[in-house]
Amino acid sequence: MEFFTFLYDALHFMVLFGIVGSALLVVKFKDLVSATIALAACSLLVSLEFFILQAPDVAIAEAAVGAGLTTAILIFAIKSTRGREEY
Amino acid sequence: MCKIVTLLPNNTHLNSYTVYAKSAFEIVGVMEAPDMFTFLVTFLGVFVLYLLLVWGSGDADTAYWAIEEVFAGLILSLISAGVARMMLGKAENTKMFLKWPLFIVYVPIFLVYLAKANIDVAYRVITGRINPGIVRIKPGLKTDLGRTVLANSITLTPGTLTVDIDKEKGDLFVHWINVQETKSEEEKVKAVCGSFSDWARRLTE
Amino acid sequence: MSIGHLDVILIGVSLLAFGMLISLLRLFLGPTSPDRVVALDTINTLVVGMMIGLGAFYEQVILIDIAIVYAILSFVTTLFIARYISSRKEKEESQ
Amino acid sequence: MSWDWAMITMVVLVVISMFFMLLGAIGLHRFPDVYTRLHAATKATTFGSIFLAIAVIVYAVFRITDPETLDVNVGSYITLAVHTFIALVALLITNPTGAHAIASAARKAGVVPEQAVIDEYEEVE
Repeated sequence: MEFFTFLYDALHFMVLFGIVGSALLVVKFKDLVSATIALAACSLLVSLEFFILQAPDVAIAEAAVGAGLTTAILIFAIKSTRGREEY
Repeated sequence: MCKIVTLLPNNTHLNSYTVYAKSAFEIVGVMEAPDMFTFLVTFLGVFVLYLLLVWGSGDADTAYWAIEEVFAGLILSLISAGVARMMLGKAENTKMFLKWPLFIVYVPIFLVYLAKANIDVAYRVITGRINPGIVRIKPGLKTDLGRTVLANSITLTPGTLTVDIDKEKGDLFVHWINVQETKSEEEKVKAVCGSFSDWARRLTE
Repeated sequence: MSIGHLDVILIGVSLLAFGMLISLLRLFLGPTSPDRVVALDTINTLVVGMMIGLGAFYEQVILIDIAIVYAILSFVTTLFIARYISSRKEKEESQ
Repeated sequence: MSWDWAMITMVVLVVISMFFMLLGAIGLHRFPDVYTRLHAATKATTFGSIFLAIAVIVYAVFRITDPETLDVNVGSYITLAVHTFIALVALLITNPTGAHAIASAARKAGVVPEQAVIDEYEEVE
């Protein structure tokens, strides 16, 4: 059915749009915690994109590294800074 | 069995082995009764979770579980119960598992309140009518587990969200989306928690 | 037009992707960082729902396992960020 | 076109689920501050995911019991249903705890509730 092919493509494009949008937000935010939150959202959506492409092993690695580990390390790093980007 | 361990010569090499052996004996049968109970509850919980995760691994016509998976689950859950019984902790908390008939009564009541809460949230999202505030309630629960059950329950039930907890007195700070005037303390607890404070007490104490 | 059982789930998952974009807008707007964490938490729940639905759509069981792992990992992430936010003073930012 | 019992049940469940999930997403924009947004986000999305998971479980049960598809692999559909249920339980435990963590962090960071008629937390600080 053509409608469902279209719907599948639309789902795909919405996820891709979300990836690009959240990646732009990472660059835009001056507050470091907000940038970290946007990065977590970005890696979450990348994991979902791998999921839609039916690559479960890559998706599970991306979920573990991107959502769990990277956020924890970045928060530990931000603890020793002033918390805002200044220039 | 403990006698045998202590009769071994006091050699430095053997010493570490005796420590291991002692802890192994403790797990097998020289344990005190509450510890044994905690161990058994943890073991059963982990084993049931493993069996649920590998359900359908066997041949569907004869058995739902492959025999290798059952043995692997048995060994893994023995190991994890031996390690984690100290973490999952006190014997007073695991008494809760003996009250499983109460859970069967509790879950439908909780689901009814969950449905009510969501209809309430839908009404407030659509109309935008809110009257929020943070109130302090004294449910009078003694154990940490009871407070956890109460806090998680009222987060998912109508109009309330746990914000913080007073660790000494056990008071909860609750964000209430539709604050009503109440006269006494019991009336306030009744208005915020409904019957959930009684349920948390019944389930855990 | 003929609708199979799995097409119903596909329609639901597409609507969830739309809701995810709405929540992403709150992540962009939210004046304070707790607002952004709330948006991230909502996106997490929506994505776990999408993973369950898509796992049924592709009829592959291992895809559901990712949903379980992700549900627990996203909780750890939320706790980490909340722990850091509670140790600092929040002020309104306009960006 | 196949309007059997499973189809009707799944349509009803998915419609309810989508209503509450999208309500949670819209509630993020309708409410004024963090706490009220948490109300909408936590409750509505948790409730919606329950119904989505039940829809998937209904589909798996239908595949197992359907007389027309006798050559189906029963084990994989049982696993599908059970794993969906475990994912749902994981969501049900972690969601309110995460919401409580965010609310507590926001209050400690000094975000005051807007339009509040009463705030008994200020006596503590």
